[in-house]
Amino acid sequence: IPVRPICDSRVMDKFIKEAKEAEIAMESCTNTCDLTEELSLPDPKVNVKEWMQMDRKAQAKEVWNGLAMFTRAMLQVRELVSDNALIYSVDKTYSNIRSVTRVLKSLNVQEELASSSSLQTPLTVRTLRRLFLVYSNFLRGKIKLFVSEACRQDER
Amino acid sequence: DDIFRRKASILISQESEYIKCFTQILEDLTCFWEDEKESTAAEQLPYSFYYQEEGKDEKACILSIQQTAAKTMYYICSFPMEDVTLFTTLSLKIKSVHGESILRQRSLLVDQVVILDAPSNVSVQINWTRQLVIRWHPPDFKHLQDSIMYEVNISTSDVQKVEVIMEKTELVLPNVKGHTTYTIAVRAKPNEISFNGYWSDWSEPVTVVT
Amino acid sequence: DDIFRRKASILISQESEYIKCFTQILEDLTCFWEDEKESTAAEQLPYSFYYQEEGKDEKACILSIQQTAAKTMYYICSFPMEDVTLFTTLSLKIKSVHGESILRQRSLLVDQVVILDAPSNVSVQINWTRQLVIRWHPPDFKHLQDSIMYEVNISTSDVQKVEVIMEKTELVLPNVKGHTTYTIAVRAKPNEISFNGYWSDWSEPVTVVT
Repeated sequence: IPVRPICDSRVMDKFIKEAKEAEIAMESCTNTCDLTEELSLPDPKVNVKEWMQMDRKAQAKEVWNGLAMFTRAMLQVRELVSDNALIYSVDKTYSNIRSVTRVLKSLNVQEELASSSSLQTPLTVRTLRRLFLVYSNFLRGKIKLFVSEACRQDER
Repeated sequence: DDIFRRKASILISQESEYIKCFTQILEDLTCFWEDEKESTAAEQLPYSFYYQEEGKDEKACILSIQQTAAKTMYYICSFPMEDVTLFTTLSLKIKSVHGESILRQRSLLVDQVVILDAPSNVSVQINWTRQLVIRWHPPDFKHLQDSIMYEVNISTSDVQKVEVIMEKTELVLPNVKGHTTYTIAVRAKPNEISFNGYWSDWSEPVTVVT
Repeated sequence: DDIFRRKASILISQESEYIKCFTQILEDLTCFWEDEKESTAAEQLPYSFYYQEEGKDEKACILSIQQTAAKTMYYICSFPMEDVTLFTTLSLKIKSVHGESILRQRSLLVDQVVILDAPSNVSVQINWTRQLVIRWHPPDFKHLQDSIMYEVNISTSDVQKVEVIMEKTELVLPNVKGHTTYTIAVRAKPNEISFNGYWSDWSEPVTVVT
């Protein structure tokens, strides 16, 4: 039995599946999904070897900072969309990002006030489709890897 | 509406908190309470309702009302989806509209107040080794169908028993008696690992004669 | 080498893309294609291969060659470890050495082309209630052992069936017949949530007589 909700892999998997649903929902987008402003997002890419060699604090920083950027982006986007189906995806994702943030807090990772210098350069996106693709990659990647490792250490 | 009434009646029998709350698929949250006074037709509601997530500002919820069977009133707050956050403490307050005094308060975790729909499509088969094979469909639970536990109620004219089934939608009951009428119903609840809540309604009962 | 040949044969049966790629433990990436022309002993390869990560410059990969059983050629690019980046789109191009024209191209996510090793140490026990208890060890997968799904192939002289097991390394098979030889093999694949890929080879089969 997992010690914490986040270590029940079904919980993280739920958020990942919902991120993919939002990503797929954007496939129906044509020009309506172009954004009038640029959004700044964390780069989801991971080199596994480098990631494993990073210390936990640095990883935590990436994760926290990334979640904060997505939270901001969703609030920004919320002002820009008017289509009901899109609003659903945005609201749902916003709520999920906050739940993921909460659940990560239960891992007792010190919330780092990221000094952006040490972080990966952010990405700039201009479409909703890309926003949700990056979000889904971030969740599948950095967050999933971070959580798996934290829960593995927990078990010992 | 009808769904609200069904879930409300579950809560009234299982929850002693004055402010009762439930979520159905974790993206919704409804809180309500019953005002024991008979309703007046006054235009302004006598109460206001506030919620606050840890570390965030307090927000007001627009209340709707519904008459109960006993002619009293339900005051109901349906949360906007973007304010439904799991794994965090949510504080709730009922205030009197005049005077701002806190009449009742409660805090809760949304992930702990799930009320699922009843399982559906319950089927029972008797196989060649005299076993009852009972199967059902899980209720909707947004990618968490494998995190549900069930109670299966099996009754004959003589005996009744309840089996608890974790995360499966099948129960094989060995050694059933011949020439007996079995009545079977199933109800659902999160498996209490990451999510918890209340038992759902029982499914429609299914009857089989062995 | 031998590992390459095993993984290549998996891809050839499961992947229709002309350029085929796989990673084993997420730190590596190998892409290859088969040139249907018989190889010449010419000193210079007729192709060059380029890859480009989103937002970065295109890079050339040094190709190696291997003869196939059919005497055609595999052209193989083994990525330098520092260029194996997951969760971002990687674009691939085959160009002709003379003339720079693009012959083939493909884009992919490295996290979606995993080929795990076969599960190991498959064991089968018969317990007192006539169940087969099948257990195995997961392949190496960077602490992501709980993100693997399995297929368990169970065959007797009469029947064969395949069970899909999610994220567990055990299968209990009820109601096995007596005096029967069961042959069991297991294969693995990422569970398609964070990672995806192709089915691994089957493990060494294990036989048990009931």
